Amino acid sequence: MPWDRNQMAARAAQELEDGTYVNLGIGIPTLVSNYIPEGVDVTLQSENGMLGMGPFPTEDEIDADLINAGKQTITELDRTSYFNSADSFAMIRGGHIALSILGAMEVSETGDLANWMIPGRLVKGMGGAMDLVAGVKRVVIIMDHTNKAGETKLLKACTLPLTGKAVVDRVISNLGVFDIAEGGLKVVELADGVTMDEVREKTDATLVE
Amino acid sequence: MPWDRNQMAARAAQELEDGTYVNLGIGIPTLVSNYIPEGVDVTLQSENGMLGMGPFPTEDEIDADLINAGKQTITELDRTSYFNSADSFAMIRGGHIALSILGAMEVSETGDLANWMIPGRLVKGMGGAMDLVAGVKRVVIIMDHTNKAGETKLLKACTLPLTGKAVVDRVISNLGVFDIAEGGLKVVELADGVTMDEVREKTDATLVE
Amino acid sequence: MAQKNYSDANSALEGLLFDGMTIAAGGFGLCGIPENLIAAIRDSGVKDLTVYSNNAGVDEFGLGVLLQTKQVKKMVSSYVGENAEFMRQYLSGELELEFNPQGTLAERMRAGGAGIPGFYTKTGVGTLVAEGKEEKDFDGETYIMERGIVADLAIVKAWKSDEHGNLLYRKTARNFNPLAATCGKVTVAEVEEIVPLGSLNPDNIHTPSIYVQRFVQGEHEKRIEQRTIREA
Amino acid sequence: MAQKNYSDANSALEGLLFDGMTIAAGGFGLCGIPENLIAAIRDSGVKDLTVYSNNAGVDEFGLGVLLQTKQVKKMVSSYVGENAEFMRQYLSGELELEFNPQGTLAERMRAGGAGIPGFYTKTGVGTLVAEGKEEKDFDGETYIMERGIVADLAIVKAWKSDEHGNLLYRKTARNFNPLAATCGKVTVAEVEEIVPLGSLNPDNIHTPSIYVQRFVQGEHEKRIEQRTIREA
Repeated sequence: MPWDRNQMAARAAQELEDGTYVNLGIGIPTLVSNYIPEGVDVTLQSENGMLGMGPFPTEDEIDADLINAGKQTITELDRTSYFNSADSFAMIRGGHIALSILGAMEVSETGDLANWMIPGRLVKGMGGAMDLVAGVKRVVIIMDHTNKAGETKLLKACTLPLTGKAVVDRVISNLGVFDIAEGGLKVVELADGVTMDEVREKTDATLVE
Repeated sequence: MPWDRNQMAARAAQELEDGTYVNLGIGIPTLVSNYIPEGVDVTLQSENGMLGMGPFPTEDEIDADLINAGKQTITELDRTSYFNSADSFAMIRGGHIALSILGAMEVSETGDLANWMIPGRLVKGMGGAMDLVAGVKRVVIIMDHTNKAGETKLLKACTLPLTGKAVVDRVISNLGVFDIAEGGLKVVELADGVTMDEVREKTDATLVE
Repeated sequence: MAQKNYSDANSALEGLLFDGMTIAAGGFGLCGIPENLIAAIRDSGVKDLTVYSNNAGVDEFGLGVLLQTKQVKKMVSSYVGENAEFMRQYLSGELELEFNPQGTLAERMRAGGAGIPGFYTKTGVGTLVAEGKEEKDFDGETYIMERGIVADLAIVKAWKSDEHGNLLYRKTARNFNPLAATCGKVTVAEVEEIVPLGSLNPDNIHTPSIYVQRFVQGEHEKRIEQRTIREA
Repeated sequence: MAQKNYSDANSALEGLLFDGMTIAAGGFGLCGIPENLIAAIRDSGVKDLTVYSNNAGVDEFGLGVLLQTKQVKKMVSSYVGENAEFMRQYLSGELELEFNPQGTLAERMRAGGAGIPGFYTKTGVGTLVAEGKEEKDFDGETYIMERGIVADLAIVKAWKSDEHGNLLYRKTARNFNPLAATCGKVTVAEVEEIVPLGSLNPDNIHTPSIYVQRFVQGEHEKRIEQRTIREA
C-alpha cells in the first residue's frame, strides 16, 4: 500500500543525520520533525531567521513574534538563535545547511524541481525555495507520486517554471524512494506492497535499476 | 604663523555638523575630538567595529577588548554599539558616514590621495583608508603642507601609490584650508600671518582663487 | 543630539513621501511589520509606489492595505501566497510584480545599504529569475548577478529603541527589518518601546543608530496568520 | 548532540592541519585574536600557510609568531604597520603579501561564507588594488569585482560559547571573528568561558552554532598594543 503523509514523513526522517542543521519546507516536510529517530539530534533552521526551532506552542505560549517560514506559531529551544533574513540566507546559500526537505509540483529525472508557480493559474512565489535548492548540500523532496488529476509528477523534463536546475538528490513519494542518478531515477526502495509495475505505470521519468 | 597640530585639529573640528556620524583617522585627526564645538553632537565611528567612541580610559577603566582603529585603549558611551568588521565597512562603503578626517602623504589638485605606502621603503598598508575615502560622503585631510624634507605635499599629481582617486574634498594644512575645486585648489582661508606668497612657494598644485 | 523621536507615524513621515517613490519595508508575513507607518502611508494618499518587501501582508492588513487602495504600482517580493487581492491584481496585470527569491531580496537590501551595487549568486540559475541577468562562471559553476537595492525610504518595525535610535528586534520579528533599515536613503522606525540612553547593552544592538533617521513609538496589533498549537 | 567541546587547543585542531592550507583568522591588531589556536598551529609545525587576517600581530605575539617560524607563505591583510618582521620578510621577498583594503577583506570573508563568489565595490578603484581585477560600471560609476574567500580552516576567538557552540563576542574584540567563522570549511573557536545551554539570550547570539564545528576554552593574555589613558 502506498505511504500516507505521515509514513512519507517518517521515511524522510531517516535521512536526518546526528549533529546536523536541517531546513524543513512547508507542508508534509514540516511533519518530518515528528519522526526524528531516537539518538539523532538535529537543529532545525527556519529561513525567516531562526536556528533551533521548537514544537508548536501551547495556547499560553503563543507569541506573535515567533513564527516559522510557514507563518505558523512555534517555540524556541535552549539552543535557539535568531538572526536577520540576510544572515539566514547566508547560511543557506553558503552551504552550511546539510539537508533541506521540500515539497514539489514536478521533479525531472535530471533533478530539476518545479514548486513555485503554474503560469496563469496559481502564483505563490518561490519564497526561500530557490535559495534552499541552490545552496543546501542535499535536497530531498517529499511529494505524492501523482497529482490530483492522476498524472505523474516524476517527469523526463519539468513542464512548469523551475525552482532549480539539477538540484534534487532524492525523492520520497507515496510509492517509494528514488535517487537522481546517472541516466535517470534509481529506485532505492518501494513502499510495502507497491510493485515496480505500478511505479513504471505512474512514472514518466526514466527508471534505472 | 602656521598652525600647529592642535590648531589644525581645532580648525578641522569646525567641519563637524551636529547630529552626524564621523570617522577620525589615526594621528592628528584623532586630536579633532578634543575640539568638538559646544552644542555640536557627533557620534564617532571606529572602523574596527564601534559607533559612539568615548575618550581614553583612566588607568582603572583600561579594557583590552576595547580599542580604536589605532589600537589605542578607549571607552564607550551610553549610545555605543559594537558590530563586526563587515557591518562596520558596510556603514562606511554604503555612504552612511557623513565625514572622514584623515592624514595624508600627498594630495593632488584633483583630489587624489596617497597615504599608505612608499614603494620599497615604507609599507604600512591601507587599513581602512581606501574604504573610507571611497565610501564616506565628505573627506577632509589634515596634514603638514610640506614633508620633513621641506617638499610640498600638495601636488599637481601624486607620485606615490594612491589610496583613492578624486576622493578628497578639503585639505587643512598648517598653512590654511584648501578645497578641491574646478581647475585646482581653492584657498578657503589662511592661518594667521601666512601669506599667499608663502602658500604659492610651498604648493605645487594649481591654486585657483 | 539631533532629535529623531516623533510623536506619531504621520509626523514621522512628514516631508518624506512623494508619488513614484521606492520604499523598502521590513516584515515577514504579518510578523514584524511597521503597521503604523503603513497606515500613515495609506492616509497620505501617496501613489505609484514601488515596494520592496518579502510579502505584501494579507488582504486587509499589512502592506495589503496599500494594494487595496491601489497606491502600489510595483511589488518586489518572494511570496504572494496569503494575499488574494495581490494575486488578483498581478494576474490581471493591474500590478507589476518582480519575483525575487527570498534570500536574494534580503541580500539585495543588505548590498544596497553596504555600497555594493551588484553580487553573484547561484540562486535562480536556470530559472525565470535568471532571465535578462548577467551570468558569470566562478570555479566552473554558473552564477547570476543581482543588484543592490537603495530605496527612497525604508520603514521598519523594532521592539525597542533607545533615545539615539539604536534598535533591538524580538525573536523572528527581526527578519528583513535590519536590512531594510540599511538600504533606505531615509529610514523611519516604529517601535514598541523607547528606552533611556544607556539601558541597552552595546554588544547586543541589532541596528546601530546611524541607520535610523527618525523613530516613533506605536501601538501594535501583531496579528497572527497561522495560530498553531499543541496540547499542553 | 554532536560533541564540539575539546579539552585543549592542540586536540581542537587535530586532523585539520595540512601543509599549503588556507586559514582565515579573526582579530584586529592584538584584540580578539585566537591566541591559543595560533600557538597550537605553531607547535604543529604545519607550513606553507596562506593566512587571511587583517593584521599579523606583532613580532612575538599573535600571528607574528607564525611569521617568525616561517610557517606562512602568504598573508592577505590590510595592515602590517606594527610588525617589523612582517615588513622585513615582505620587503625582502621571503613572504608573499596581498594587500586588501580592510572593508574589502571583511566583506570577502562574509561573501565566501554566504555563497557569494564575487561582489562589486568602489573601494580601491584607480589604485594598485584594482590591478588585474574586473571593472564594471553601475549607474555611471566604476567598481571593481572582489572575490569571496572560503578557507580550509577558520580560527576565531570569542568571549563565551554555550554548549552548542553559539558564540558571543565582547566589545571591539568582535571585529573579524564572526566573518572568519562563516568562511571556514571547518571553524574552531576558542573562548574565555563555556556557559550552559539556555543561559544566552537567543536574540543576542553573534555567531550561531551552525558556524562552529569545534570549540575550546583557553587562557587569554590579551596583550594591549597602545595603552592610552587620560587623567582620572
